[in-house]
Amino acid sequence: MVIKERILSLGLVAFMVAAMLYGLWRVKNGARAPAIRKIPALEALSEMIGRATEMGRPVHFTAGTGRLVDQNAPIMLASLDVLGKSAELCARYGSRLLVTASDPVYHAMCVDAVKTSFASSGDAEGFRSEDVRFLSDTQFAYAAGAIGLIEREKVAANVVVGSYGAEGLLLAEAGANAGAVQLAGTINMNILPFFVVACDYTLLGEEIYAAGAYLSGDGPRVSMLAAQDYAKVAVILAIVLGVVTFSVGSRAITNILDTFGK
Amino acid sequence: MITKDTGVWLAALVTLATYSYLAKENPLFRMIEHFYVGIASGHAVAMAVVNLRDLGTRPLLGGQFIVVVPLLLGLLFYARYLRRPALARLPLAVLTGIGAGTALRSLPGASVLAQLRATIVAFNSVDNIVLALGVVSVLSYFLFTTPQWRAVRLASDLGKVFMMVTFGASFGATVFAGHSLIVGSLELLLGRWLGVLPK
Amino acid sequence: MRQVYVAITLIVTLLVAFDGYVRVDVVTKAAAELKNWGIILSAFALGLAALGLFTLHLGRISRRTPEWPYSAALLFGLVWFAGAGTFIGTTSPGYVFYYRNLLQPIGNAVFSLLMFYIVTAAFRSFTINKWQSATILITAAFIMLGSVPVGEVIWKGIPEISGWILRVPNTAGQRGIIIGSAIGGVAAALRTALGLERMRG
Amino acid sequence: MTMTANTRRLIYVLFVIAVAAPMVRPVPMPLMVKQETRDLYTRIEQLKPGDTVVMCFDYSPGTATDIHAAAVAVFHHLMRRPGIGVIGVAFVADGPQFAEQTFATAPPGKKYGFDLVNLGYRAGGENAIAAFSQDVQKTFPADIEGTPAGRLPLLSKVKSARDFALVIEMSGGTPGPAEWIRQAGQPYGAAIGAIVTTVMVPPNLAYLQSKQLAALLYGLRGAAEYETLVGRPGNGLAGMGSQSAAAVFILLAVAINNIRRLVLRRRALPSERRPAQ
Repeated sequence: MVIKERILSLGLVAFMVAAMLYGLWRVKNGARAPAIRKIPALEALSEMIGRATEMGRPVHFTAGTGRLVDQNAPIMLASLDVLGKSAELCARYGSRLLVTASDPVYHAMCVDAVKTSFASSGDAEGFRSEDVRFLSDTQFAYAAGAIGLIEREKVAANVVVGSYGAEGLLLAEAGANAGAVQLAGTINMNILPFFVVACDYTLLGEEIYAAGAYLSGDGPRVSMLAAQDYAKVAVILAIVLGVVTFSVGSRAITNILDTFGK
Repeated sequence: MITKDTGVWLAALVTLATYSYLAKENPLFRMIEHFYVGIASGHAVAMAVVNLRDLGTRPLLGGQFIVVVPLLLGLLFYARYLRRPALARLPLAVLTGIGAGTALRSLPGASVLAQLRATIVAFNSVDNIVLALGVVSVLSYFLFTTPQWRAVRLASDLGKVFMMVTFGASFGATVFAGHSLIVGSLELLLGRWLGVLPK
Repeated sequence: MRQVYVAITLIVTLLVAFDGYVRVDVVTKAAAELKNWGIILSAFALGLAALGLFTLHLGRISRRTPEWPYSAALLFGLVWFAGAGTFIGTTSPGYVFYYRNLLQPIGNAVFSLLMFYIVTAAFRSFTINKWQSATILITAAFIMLGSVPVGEVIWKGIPEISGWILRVPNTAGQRGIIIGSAIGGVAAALRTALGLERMRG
Repeated sequence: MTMTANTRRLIYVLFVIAVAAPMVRPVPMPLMVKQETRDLYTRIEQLKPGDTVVMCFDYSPGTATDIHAAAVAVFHHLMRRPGIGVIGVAFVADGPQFAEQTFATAPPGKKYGFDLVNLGYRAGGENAIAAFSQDVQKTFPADIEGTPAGRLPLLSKVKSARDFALVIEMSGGTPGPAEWIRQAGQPYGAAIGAIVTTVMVPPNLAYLQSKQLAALLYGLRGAAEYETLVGRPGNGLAGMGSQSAAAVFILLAVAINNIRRLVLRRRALPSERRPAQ
């Protein structure tokens, strides 16, 4: 009954289910979640915020104009982890953090994340709700507001992680104009190259999700990441094996893929 | 010759009002931008209504009573306005299930295995070697929890180079897409409105 | 109650997913029905987004916030297009007139503002100060010149090199990203289906 | 390094002039037709009378200039081939308007309902494409005007994506060719050709190489090439001069700026240099 050509696809799904459940089971039984590799852009975050503190100038965070309802939702949620970490560092160093949002729901989540981070760093008093601002839900009105803020407040560290259209270029440009050190990350392929060129540190695409899991330190989330890694390793091995056998003239792997791997 | 067509005049004027942003952020632009958000979502609503007519109310009147279920579920999205926000999670549960099912049905075959299959090439030409190395190294860059042996680190560094080339291609392409958007506005302003473009 | 939602999501996911893996008549029929439900629910969700916009800006007008005239413009446009499109139809000549002469030109102009930023950004911030920028800019230069006729005029080799970059290293890079994010997508779908997605907000 | 508002405005003005000049005074440009473009042409030439082609309009005003010219050129080619039916469909809310604008250019003698049909839009993106591919009439019981499918003879020829001789996906984002490959190409074996914005070309080349896409047109440039192939100049060819001018302008801007920086950096103190990754 299982469609023959689809056996390998089904196998891939089953493999990932098994890897995920196994990882969760291990974490539940007290095993340590696997370590996440160094993410250079994140290492820079504390240095950036430290520099801002020394200069006595604020830190700005923006996740752009992505909404929480469409395919941008995962990236917007992951950006909250970066915001949480930024807030924690600001609270620790005594730096001012400005946050601008363009989605009412996302704004509420930002307030929550910043408040929690300040409280958990023992500086609940340091949280100022007027520094977490909802500017506008239209793209350019938001951009104009955020740019004005970046320039007026002479932001020294600009964290630009989220989902962007044209406003991404404007925000990064404004940050560079203000002399800020910038950390940027997005999955939008037409904005990401610009970020790599114009910003000091970048999270490349999917790296943001890893950064989120890394920052949250949440065992189950890290083990989910590990399950994806297993699947990627399997694909890599299949390619290597396939290329080697194909090069010496064997069609074994390609035949299997053509028969069962649609 | 400047046109006498009122529609073209309207289109030209709103285009100029939008481009006024390039000189300075101004109230007229802000007005146009808000208006645009309004009409764009108004249009989406009108199109959504047609969907409900064709797949909801018409079949219902035609005797297909099963569509009562999705119609009622859909109405629950609006439970927030009846002070019962929790009920909106029911249609959301169905919709996310459909999304997840669609992904599980189609991603492994079309986006993983088919792409994997196309990477299995004989190591007998520069193109083939670059292709296979590129795919493997970029995938290595996205390995986050595996032991970072020297080979993995080397592969992921190479992956980063491949990604920069990829970004360069995307960047070069972005410049063009944007440029042709300007061509669209200029065709309107110079061609249909002012009539100075050759026919 | 949470368990009920999780169970519903799981059942729907399994039906839609298995439709692609097994040949069972009941599953195929159920999946076909569910796909139609998905269209209906998505249509309702579109309305919900518009209603959210409507209430947000109505609130601003009634509170007379400094931006209220802009909110009024937004509401006017929303009600006008939604009303006209629904009652006289989106294919009626009147509706098409305003679509073509308002929505279409503004949409085109708003999107093309991006282009102008790229031009100035190219002038200001695209400096070759690290190997990443250098790689991106050199690649981009070849792609740009390779895609316009003038590139062929400057040097015959340009379209060839640009074609090779697109066909070989770019394809490899894109493929790595496609496979990686597809695996990420499968994992996300599994988390949703199994109710492991942490509820936030 | 800051740029004054006036410098910025000057650059905008110069750029507009650079793009507009070749439009006002067109310069003939040599144009090499890509194999990817030729592939779509050949495929349409090989269609047999009675075949049905689906044209999917998944673009909106923001990206239309990059796609619409190619849509019109390809549509004309289809209309020139005898006995080919064209079904217009959209999974982006703006799509049906562009379908109307394209179909309005149909040559006289082509009959609505027999030679072409505009079905309209279905919400939900990829899921709606899946529904359409599985069962055309269940997803579209009526066309955009509300005419029941039973009164549109062209629709009786297609039950599922198995019956599509060719799908032409025209997209400026999501949904795009990848969604069609997953929902119609892979499960039903439908051949998919794509017309995408130039931005979307690099990612889609991976699907072209894997043969999941049968052909790929590169935005406005693709339109110009297709217009050359069918011998019917239109907006695509008209835009080629501007495209060249824009490319040269931007590359010159980058070069000038980098030279300027080099000169300035010689004078700057090391401490003023910005940290690099």
